Amino acid sequence: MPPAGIWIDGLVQSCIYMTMAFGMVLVFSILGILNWTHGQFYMLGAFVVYYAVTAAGIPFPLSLLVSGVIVGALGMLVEKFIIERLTGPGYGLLAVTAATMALIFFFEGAAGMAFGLMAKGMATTLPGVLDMGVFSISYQKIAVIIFTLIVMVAMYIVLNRTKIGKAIRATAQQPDAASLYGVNVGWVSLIVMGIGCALAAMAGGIMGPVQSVDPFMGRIPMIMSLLAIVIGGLGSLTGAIVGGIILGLLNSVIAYKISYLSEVVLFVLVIAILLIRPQGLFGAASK
Amino acid sequence: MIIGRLYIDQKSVVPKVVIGVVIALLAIVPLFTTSMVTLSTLISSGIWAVAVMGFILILRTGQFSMGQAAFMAIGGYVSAILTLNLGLSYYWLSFLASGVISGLIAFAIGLIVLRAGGTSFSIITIAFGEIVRIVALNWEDLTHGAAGILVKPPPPINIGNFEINFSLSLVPFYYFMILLVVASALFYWQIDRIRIGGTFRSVAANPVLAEHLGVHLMKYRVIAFTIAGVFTGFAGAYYVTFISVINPLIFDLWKSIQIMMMAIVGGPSLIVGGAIIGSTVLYSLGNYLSQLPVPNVQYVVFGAVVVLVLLFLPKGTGLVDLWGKFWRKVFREPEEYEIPGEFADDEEE
Amino acid sequence: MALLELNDITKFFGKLAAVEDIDLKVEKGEVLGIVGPNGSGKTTLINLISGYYKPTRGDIYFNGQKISGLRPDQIARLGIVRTFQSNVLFEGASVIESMMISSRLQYKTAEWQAFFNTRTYKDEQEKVVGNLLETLQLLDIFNETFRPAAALSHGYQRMLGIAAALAANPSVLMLDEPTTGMNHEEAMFVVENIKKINQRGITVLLIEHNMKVLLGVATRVVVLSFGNKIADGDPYEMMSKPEVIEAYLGTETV
Amino acid sequence: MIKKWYKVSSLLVAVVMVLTLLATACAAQQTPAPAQPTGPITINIGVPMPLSGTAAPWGQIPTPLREAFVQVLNKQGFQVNGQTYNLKLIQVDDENTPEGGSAAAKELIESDGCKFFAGHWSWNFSAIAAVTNPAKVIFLTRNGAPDALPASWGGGGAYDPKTMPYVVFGTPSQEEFLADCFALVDAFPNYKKIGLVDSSVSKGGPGWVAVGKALDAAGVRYASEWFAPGTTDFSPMLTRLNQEGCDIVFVAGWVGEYMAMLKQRYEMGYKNMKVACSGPFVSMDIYQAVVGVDAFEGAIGSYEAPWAFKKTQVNPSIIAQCQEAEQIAAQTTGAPYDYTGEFPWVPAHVEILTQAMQQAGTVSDPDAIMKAIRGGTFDTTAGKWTMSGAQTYGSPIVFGTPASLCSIQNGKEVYLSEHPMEPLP
Repeated sequence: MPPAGIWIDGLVQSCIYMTMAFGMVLVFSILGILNWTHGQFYMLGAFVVYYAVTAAGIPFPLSLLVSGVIVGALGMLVEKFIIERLTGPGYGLLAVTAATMALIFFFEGAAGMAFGLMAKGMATTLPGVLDMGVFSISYQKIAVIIFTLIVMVAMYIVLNRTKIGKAIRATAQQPDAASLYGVNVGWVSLIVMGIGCALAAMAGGIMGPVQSVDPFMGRIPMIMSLLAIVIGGLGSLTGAIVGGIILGLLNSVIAYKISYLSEVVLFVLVIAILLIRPQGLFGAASK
Repeated sequence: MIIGRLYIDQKSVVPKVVIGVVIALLAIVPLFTTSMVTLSTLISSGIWAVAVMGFILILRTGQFSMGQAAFMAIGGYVSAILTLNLGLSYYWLSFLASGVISGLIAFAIGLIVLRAGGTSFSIITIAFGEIVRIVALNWEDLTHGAAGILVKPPPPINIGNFEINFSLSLVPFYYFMILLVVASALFYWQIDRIRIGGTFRSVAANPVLAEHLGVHLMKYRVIAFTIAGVFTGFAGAYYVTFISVINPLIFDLWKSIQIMMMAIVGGPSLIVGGAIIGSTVLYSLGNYLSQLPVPNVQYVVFGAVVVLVLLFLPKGTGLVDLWGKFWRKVFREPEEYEIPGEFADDEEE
Repeated sequence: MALLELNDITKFFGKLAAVEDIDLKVEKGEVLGIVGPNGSGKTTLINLISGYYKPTRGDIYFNGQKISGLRPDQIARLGIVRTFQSNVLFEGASVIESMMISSRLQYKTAEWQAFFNTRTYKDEQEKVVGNLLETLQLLDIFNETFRPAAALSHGYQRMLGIAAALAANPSVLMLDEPTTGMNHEEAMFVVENIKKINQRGITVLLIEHNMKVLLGVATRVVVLSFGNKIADGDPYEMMSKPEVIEAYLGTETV
Repeated sequence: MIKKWYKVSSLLVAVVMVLTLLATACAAQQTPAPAQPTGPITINIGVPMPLSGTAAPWGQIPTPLREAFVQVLNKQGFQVNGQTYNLKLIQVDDENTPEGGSAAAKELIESDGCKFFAGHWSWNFSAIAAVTNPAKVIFLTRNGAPDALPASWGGGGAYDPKTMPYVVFGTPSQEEFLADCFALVDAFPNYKKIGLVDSSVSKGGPGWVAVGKALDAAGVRYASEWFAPGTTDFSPMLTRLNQEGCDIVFVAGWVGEYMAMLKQRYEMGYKNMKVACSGPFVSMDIYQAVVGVDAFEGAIGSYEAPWAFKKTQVNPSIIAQCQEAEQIAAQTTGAPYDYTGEFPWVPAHVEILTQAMQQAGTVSDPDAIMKAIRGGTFDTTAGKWTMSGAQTYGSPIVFGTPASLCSIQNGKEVYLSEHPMEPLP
């Protein structure tokens, strides 16, 4: 049985992958595409928080919201001007996949040019460690866990209690029927993309103090949340949450047990799940 | 539907005269310049073009593989390891083996992973590429880990009094690249033209109908994946010979994505033309930009070019279609000008 | 022995039976009409025969060989080819290209012969293309040979669907409502073509919603209602059977 | 008829256009005009460095100091056969990949006319050496990159003294690693166990077997761990090392990896665990910002300011040059310049090159210069080096730096211990 520190470490990873995967699945269920740039929105969010805290002096919790708004708006722009046009008639899935992948290079390069390639840190935000005797946990990691709980509850309320949330769920289930009942699918797509990117940005922002902020920080969360979705099942919100938790804990525990080959185990696991159960653990079976 | 337009009359887009002129011009490039920079840009572009052709062939069956760089890695490792253990005189045998083994692995992998099509397939190929990379990194006995294996240039070939020496200049590398590209281009072009090419496209265009017309979807997907594996393996083996080393960091996920980007920019509707145009444009551009004193500008431009090509060229058909349109406008009379795709456009607009 | 035999075929979707305990024999050379109101399981039946669905229960035999459980492409290669209810085409392909793709079952030469463009392959290709053009002529869409399939009118697209199925060299052709969305004249044109096809010795399984179309062409008719076979026999006799009328009228009044 | 003519003429236009394009491409490749004959002649030195991508900090951060050091040297220039020469560093991005290195080397040799390469830091030694060696370009590489070491040492075997006469081989990282370990033991004689952490890049090779043997022979207590490149989460590894009873962790990793370890052991409550790094601190500010002031306190790293060496003697005039360069770098960056790791790097290479040219009496004959370098003794920013690797790797030219450690106390680097470079047995 791994010690408590490993489980805490896994839990923090789970929180981030869960938040990222949730946004990605939300986008997938409405737009029908995987947003491969999700990790770069995470990175941009972290940069916004960094500059909001260090340069503008905005308090950390508020700057998380600021980064959510700014990067969410950026995500909406991407949806409006790129994704929407590339999912129109005559375009295949390849076009939009390639475009979001190209945006990975674009955003990483642009962030490198604008903010520099050096790592930046926010270690002064929430410094300190809570020592519980058997284990210890930094306040930054506690913040990550609390943040994820708040986000998940907020998303639950938004999706179940608000008008726009109901429209989103209706569109996810039956896009054609939803448009018949007066739901503007274009608007819903835009809002969902905004929410997804804002979630990624805030996840990046909350991880900023835990890790360092650099233009390439989004790559691992991106791949991991992608795997989380695949495990959980494409298009299933529950699946994204469960997949994120499984992956985060598993990653940590496997790394504790067998060290540097842990990634291979994860990838083999994903391949096995896809082959045995192509729809994922929680995905709806087709045909 | 996976890509925009699948059917373009090849003859009307790139006439044989132009192909001949281009090949002739490329063949005499070393007479004008033996500049290492120019030649190596052309050599690298050509090798990537071979890999891109493989990607487009798999695309023809409606799947996008994001692990093509892994097959380059396999080809590269096979040739490097065999040459290391057998001796340099077996270079060409190792080179052949690289394609064969890469193809065999593609066949085995294809049998397993092509059952999951679409997005799952893309993700599995990503995972496969990462596994290849991590295994190469950790299997020290065979791959020397991250240190990589030094790949020596092929031994000199003597034809009469004339010696082709790969270690003295890039010109033999250049001509062998032309040979490799022409050979694989001919193969892919012929495959795409004949019956099996039509079958591949039918699998992408309408799998259900194709299956009901007697096409075993899995079989043709695996065939395409295997063919791509063979040639991508050759490309990988030649690439590592050219840059003289193979290590696990050369062929990572981002190289697979790069292959895909080259296909998009060049235009996936033409298997040979699209691949060559795409790889040449993107590789030369990237190479030029990375020498500028502005760090990272190459990534920005790279990403922007792909998005702009997708947005502003009709239906994501890439540069090759632009060239085709220009060619038809200039050289063909209106009444001859009848290609299937045009009508489809008229209907939609 | 019947050419195609369905024994107690049942297909459940969840708990809902789309077709239940259907026994059916198709004789060589006949035009068998399968008729029934919407949702009576006609298309499900075709999907079962063509291998698109696997039956929950029961077996299908073709020439004495069990074909239930085979993949659609294996069944197509045995000679059972179907069309689809909607205009399913190869996107972007022209008429002749669609036909060429569909004709791959006619070739006996191997792919490598095609690759090297050998004499035998060339000869065979010439023959096949001849066949295809003849088929196009037979179905009166020869004039559209080089047009993009997507640019054809609805009627021609349906004809192309049939022509493509014919190109796959079937001995049994299953047509899934070939006259939907057509006026009477167009429908009669289709009926004439079906007759022509049948005269070539191809057994036709014709699914129709419209009884009138069947009267002109079918040699035998099977009536389905809610997944059950309720009648089987001569088309003109069918018209007067009370259960058939009830099945039709019942749905129409609802 | 008209149509045919139209076709032919357009084709001709196309051909002419392509030819013009090719001709311009060729013309662009012509070497630039020669420098003015009067005054000092400038010698270009190619510096292929990672300037973009994840490894960029290694190329970018030392740049101001590099430029400043050459600026200091150029004030007087150096004399060979009565002619005064100046140096110019031409830094090109090699993207830390073999392809990038190969392309950068070709660019530097052809477009910039570089006859010398120095300061290389990347994982692409073999790709660059494959370009420079046939072109008779003298290539000074810093640490033995993993691919450069002989295969018998677990490397890629790229460096072969017989076929690569124009490569000057830097210290293999194993020896620096070992020297650092001994310096750590010197500094903390009462340690319990050292946890050696290295990237799986160099895992298990014969070179590391030799390191293990040397550590065993010296009686050092240690435990080993490996991690995959790109790892960001070291908590599992630190937990294992803690369970094994290590109170010092020595990391041979990159900036990000080292910072992650410092921070994570602090967060996991292993406050007594000292974390040391094989490299120098890239920048105090970054470490404090990323790791946090508390967690950074007590961190151990290489300390390579020539004036702080206690056991290694450095020529005072070179120390003066270094200090001047540091001031210039501080002026250009607008902040105190604290990256001392640069001093035994490009400045040392430049010293070796200029002195070798003076000893050989030529700036253009690579064979004569290499003859002077081989076995020669040079006064550098990290002491006097004799370029003889007689005992190592079959290479006649290996140079290396002393292991000098510092630890962070109150946010400042404080000298800790020093251990001279010794070749592996």
